[in-house]
Amino acid sequence: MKYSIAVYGGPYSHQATHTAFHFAQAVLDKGHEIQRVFFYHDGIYNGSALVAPPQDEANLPQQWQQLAEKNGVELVVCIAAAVRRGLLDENEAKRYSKPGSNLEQGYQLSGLGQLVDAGLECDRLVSFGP
Amino acid sequence: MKYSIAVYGGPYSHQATHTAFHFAQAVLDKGHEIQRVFFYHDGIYNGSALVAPPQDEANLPQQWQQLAEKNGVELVVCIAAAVRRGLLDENEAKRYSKPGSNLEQGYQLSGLGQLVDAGLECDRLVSFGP
Amino acid sequence: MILHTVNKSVFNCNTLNECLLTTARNDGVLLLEDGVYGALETAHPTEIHEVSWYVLKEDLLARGLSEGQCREGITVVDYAGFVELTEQYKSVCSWF
Amino acid sequence: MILHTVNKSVFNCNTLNECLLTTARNDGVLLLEDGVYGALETAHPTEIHEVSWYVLKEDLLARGLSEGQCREGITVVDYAGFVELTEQYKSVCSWF
Amino acid sequence: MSDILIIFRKPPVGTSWAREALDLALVGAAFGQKVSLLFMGDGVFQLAQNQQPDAVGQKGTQAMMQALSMYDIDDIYVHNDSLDTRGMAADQLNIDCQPITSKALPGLLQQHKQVFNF
Amino acid sequence: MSDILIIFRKPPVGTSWAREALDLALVGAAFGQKVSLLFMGDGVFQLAQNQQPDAVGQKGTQAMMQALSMYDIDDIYVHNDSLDTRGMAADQLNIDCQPITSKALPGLLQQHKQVFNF
Repeated sequence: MKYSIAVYGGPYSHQATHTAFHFAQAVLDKGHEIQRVFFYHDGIYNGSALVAPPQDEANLPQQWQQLAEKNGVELVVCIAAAVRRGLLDENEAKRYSKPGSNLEQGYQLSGLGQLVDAGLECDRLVSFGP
Repeated sequence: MKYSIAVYGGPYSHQATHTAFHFAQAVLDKGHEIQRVFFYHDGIYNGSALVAPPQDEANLPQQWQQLAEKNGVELVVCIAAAVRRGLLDENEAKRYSKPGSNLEQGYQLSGLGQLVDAGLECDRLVSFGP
Repeated sequence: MILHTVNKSVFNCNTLNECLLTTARNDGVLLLEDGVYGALETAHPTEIHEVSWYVLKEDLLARGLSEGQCREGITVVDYAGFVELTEQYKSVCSWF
Repeated sequence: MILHTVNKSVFNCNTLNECLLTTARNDGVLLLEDGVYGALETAHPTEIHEVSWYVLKEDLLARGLSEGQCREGITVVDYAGFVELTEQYKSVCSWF
Repeated sequence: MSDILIIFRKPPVGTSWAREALDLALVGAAFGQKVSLLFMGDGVFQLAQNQQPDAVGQKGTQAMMQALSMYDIDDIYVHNDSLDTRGMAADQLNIDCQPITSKALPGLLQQHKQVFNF
Repeated sequence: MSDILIIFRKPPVGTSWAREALDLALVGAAFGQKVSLLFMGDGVFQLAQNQQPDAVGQKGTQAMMQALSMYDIDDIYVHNDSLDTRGMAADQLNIDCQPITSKALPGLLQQHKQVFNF
C-alpha cells in the first residue's frame, strides 16, 4: 500500500517525531511505499539544518533525510508554517531579505495542498501530533 | 521592583510569547525594571533571526529585541535547549560545523544558570509556558 | 502569599485542579489565556477554595467572553492589574 | 472501520474521552506515547465502548509499564503490529 | 461520502491550531474537495461571537470563518453536548452550524474518507 | 525556608519536560541553591521503575535521577493521592521519595522562595 505521514510536533520537545519515524521504518519494513512525509505546525522544525543534538541523541532531521533518500520519500515542509517560524530555504531567505537559510538538504518547502494531496493519493495518511 | 521573565512557549504556536510580551510592557509601564527575559524549552525559537511572519502579524523576535534595547533588558536563550533545536550563534555554528547561524541580534546564548540567577537576583520571576 | 497563574481550559484538562491542590488561603489564582474559561459560570473546579480569584480581561475579550458570564467573586484585571498582583503577592507560580 | 490513535494521558486530559464519543463499534483505539497510561487497570475512560483496544508495546516499555498492568481485553502491539492495524482499518484518525 | 472531515477541538487564540486547521479546510476546498467541519470539545469556543483577538495582539480566525461559505464549505457541525457543557447556545454562534448529537458522531466520521483532527 | 521548589507534573518520555525540569534542578544545586522536588499528577509516572526509553529511541531521565543525591538534592516529595490514583506504590519508585499528603502541599509551596512548575 501507499502511505503518507504527517508530523505536527517539534523534534526535541515532543515524542511525535520519534514515533512517526519508528512508524515510518516499520511501514517500509513491511514492504509498503511511503510517498511523502508532510511537516506542519511545530513539525516544521524537523527540517532544520542547524540542529546539533548531544552526541548520544539522534539527529532527527538527518534521520528523516537518510530514510527519505534511501526509500524515495518526499520530505515536504508547509511553507506558510515554516516561514513564520523561521525555517527558510534560499528562495524564501532572499524573498524576505534574511541573512541566511536553514532548511536541511532533502527537504522542500511547499503548500498545504501537499497534505490534502497526500490524503487523496495515498491508501493511508497517518498523523503524529504533539 | 526588579523583574525577570521566563518564556517556555514557541512564537506562532502558543500565546505564551504574546502574553509574556504584553506583561513585560505593563511591567515597564509601571516603572519597574526588567533584568532579563530567559527563553527555555520551545521558547528558544523566539530568538530566531529568520522568522518572517505575514505583514499583518507581529515579528515577535524583533519586538523583544526593541523592548530590550530600549529598556536595557537582557535576552538570554538557554544554550542547551537552543543548540539541540537548531538555534545557533556564530560560535556554536562553528563548534558544530554548521553552515550558518540564526540567532537574532540582541539575544545571547547562555546556561540555565541564568534562569536560576534571575530567580535569586530579582524580586519577581514570572514564567509563561505553552 | 503566592500568585498562581493558570493558562489551560478547565473543560479539557486537570491543570487548574492540580493548582488548587497546592493553594493556601492567602494565595491568588489568576486565570489567563485558555485558562479564562475556568471563570465561566458553567466551569466547575473540583473544590471551591478560599483563594482570591482573578481573570485577565484581555484574554476574556479576545475569546468573546464578557464579565457578566464569569462566576461571582472573580475579579477582572487587565495587564496593569496583573502587574499589580505580582507586586502584592510574594512570588508567582505558573501552571501550564 | 477507523483506527483512532490517542497520545495523551487519560489522567490529565479529555482527549481519550473525546475520541470515544466518536468511535463506532467496528473501530479500533490504539493507545500510544503518553496515551498508554489509558491502558492501566486504574484508568477509567468515562464509558466502556465496544471498540477494539490496542496499546503500543514500545511505549509501555519506555515508561516502565508491563503488559500485566493493562486492563483485560487490550491487545499489545509493537510497531509492526501498528502498521498491520493501519492496513486492516480503512483510515487512521489521530487524537492529540 | 464526503471527502474530508476536519475536527476542531482546541480553543481559539491560545494556540495556532484553530488558524492552522482552518487553513487546511480552505486549501482542501480550493483543491476541489468536499470539506466538512466538526466543532467539538473546547473547539466550540471557536464559534463564540464578538471575539476580539487584537486585545492580545493576535489576528484571530473571524475572517477565515466568514470565508468558509465562499469556499462552499457548508457542512459545518457542532456537537450539542459540548455547547451545553460550556453554556453556549447553538443559535448564538459566529457562523451557521448544524447541531449534532453524540449518538450521530460515529456516523459522521464513517461518512468521510479522511479525517483530520486538531 | 529552602530556596527552590521544582514541581514535576508531566509524564516522562512523551515530552522533553521531564529532562528539562531535571536539568534545572541540577543546575540550581550546582549554583549552591537548596533545591526540593515535588512529583504530583502525571509527574509521578517519572518515578516508575524499569523505564526503558531506548525502546522508543530516547535517552530518558534515569541517569539524571540517580545523580540527584550527588547534588545533595534529598528533599524529594511525591504526592500520595497522585500515586494512589495511578495505582503506584510509594515503596516501588526509582528514587527515594517522601510521600506528602494533599493537606501538606500548600505548606510545602509556601516554604520556598521560588517555585518552578513543569
